[in-house]
Amino acid sequence: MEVTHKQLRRCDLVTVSGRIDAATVKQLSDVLSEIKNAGRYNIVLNMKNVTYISSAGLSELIDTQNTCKQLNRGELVLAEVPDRIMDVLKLAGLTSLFKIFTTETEAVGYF
Amino acid sequence: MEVTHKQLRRCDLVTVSGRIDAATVKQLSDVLSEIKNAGRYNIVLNMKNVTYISSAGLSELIDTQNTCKQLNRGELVLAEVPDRIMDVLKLAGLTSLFKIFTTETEAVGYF
Amino acid sequence: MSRRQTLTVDGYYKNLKKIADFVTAAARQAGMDEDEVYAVQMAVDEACTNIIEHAYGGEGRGKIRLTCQPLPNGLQVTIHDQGRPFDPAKVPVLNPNSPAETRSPGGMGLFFIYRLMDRVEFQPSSAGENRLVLVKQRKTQP
Amino acid sequence: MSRRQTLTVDGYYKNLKKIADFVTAAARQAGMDEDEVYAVQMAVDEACTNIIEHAYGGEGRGKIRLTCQPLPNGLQVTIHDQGRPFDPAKVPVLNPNSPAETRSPGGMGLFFIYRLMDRVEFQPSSAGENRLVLVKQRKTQP
Ligand SMILES: Nc1ncnc2c1ncn2[C@@H]1O[C@H](COP(=O)(O)OP(=O)(O)O)[C@@H](O)[C@H]1O
Ligand SMILES: Nc1ncnc2c1ncn2[C@@H]1O[C@H](COP(=O)(O)OP(=O)(O)O)[C@@H](O)[C@H]1O
Repeated sequence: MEVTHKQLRRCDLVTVSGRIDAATVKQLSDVLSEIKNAGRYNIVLNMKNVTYISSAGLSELIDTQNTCKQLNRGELVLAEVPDRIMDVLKLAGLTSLFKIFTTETEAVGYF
Repeated sequence: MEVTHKQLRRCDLVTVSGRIDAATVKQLSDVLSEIKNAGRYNIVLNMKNVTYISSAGLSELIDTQNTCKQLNRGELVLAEVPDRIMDVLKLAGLTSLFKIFTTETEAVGYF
Repeated sequence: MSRRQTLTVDGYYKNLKKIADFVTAAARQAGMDEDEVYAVQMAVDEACTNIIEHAYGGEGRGKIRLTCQPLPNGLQVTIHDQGRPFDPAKVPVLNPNSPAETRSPGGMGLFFIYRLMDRVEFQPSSAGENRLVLVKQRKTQP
Repeated sequence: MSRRQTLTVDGYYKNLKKIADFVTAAARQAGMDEDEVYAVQMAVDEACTNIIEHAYGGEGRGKIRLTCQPLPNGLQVTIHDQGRPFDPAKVPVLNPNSPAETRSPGGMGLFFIYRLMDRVEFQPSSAGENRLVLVKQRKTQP
């Protein structure tokens, strides 16, 4: 798994690739925590190259969304979600929790 | 030449491809005018697939930049400028007139 | 139809990848399509994560043994551990129709296991080895 | 070394693409590298745009004839028109070091023509046909 992070003016762009499982989720949550701890709560997560996400990964996304949305201070949105990962989000009833954009540009442009 | 346009929250994304010459520049300037006429002055121009730009095209970019920057109401920035086109901008001494971003995301995220 | 295969790993999260590769290969050999392969991989990953986290109460406390057995119309994966016995009847499984905003955390792993597999049998043992039997049926003949 | 080639088109902007393709092919045949090919294409495009806009004062008022002549060490492009004669000494060429924010519009076309070509000769004619001779030298032997 690889996680990269770029701070933009109105939001932070996080790009994650590979497997998000119980072993790797820490790497992602570290980056997300760093952003939230900096008082930044508008986050785009680009999932284009994610090959797998387990409930451990989904829990991290839910937690981050809840933290971001607190006091209306921000929001986590997803970009370029692969079909396979979209199926998992649907199965878990999570598609209504996240705005999901086809392109990274639209996701960044939402903020 | 093809021009596409997408309105985002804080800026408008225009993607142009092919040749920007005296024949085709009208197509681009129509789209840019429409955006400016709508009172929107933050514009990202993605030039990734531009193969040629003549002084007619450069003049349109300069005019748009000047209109956008009036009264500090906005700015035209460029994204994914091909090497060849960058050489032309440099030759004409125009690289200081435009913020130029490597990725579309960074350009959109600038606003 | 290919033969029974076994993998034993120490209970560390970093071995989840090895487990995924093992069951993915076995599911492909059993003629499953990529949706089915993914389902098997995910159910097994969730189950093994639970073994490390809940049955063993942490990493490095015991082994996980997996057996993949092709069936005439699918694949059976059996997962063995020597941790705390577990009775799934005692825990609430996620209701995916509950609003995501107000869910209590947890319960998702078991939800996926039950949802993705056609047969799920926890066989706890107070003396020795717990077994979890997972069966996935093929939709199409290979 | 290949032969002399000629193209004649009506003075419409939409023919700039045809002109570009013609000189691009000729420049490649003359052994130029892609930077040189691009330079020739751009200089010719700017010159032909000026002929339509300034010499003819608009589209559809006359023809443009181009001749590409390979030279031992480069390519000569000659452009003919029957429009208004033009003396470049009378117009200011862009200074690319002037701040872009405060430039007067125009003057860029001539700037590129002079900057990109090794020889530029406007040969105006009050009776008949203006000629513009453009020469680009090759850096490397083909
Ligand atoms: N193999 C196991 N051994 C012991 N307890 C388990 C096991 N699997 C699941 N559990 C219990 O069931 C609960 C629900 O599991 P699960 O749906 O995977 O969600 P989570 O692990 O996120 O809590 C766990 O919190 C745990 O108490
Ligand atoms: N072929 C031509 N015939 C007549 N006038 C020309 C010709 N080429 C250029 N000019 C004159 O030179 C000026 C500068 O030309 P140029 O640098 O191409 O900029 P632009 O065409 O944008 O004004 C033009 O405005 C025009 O007055």
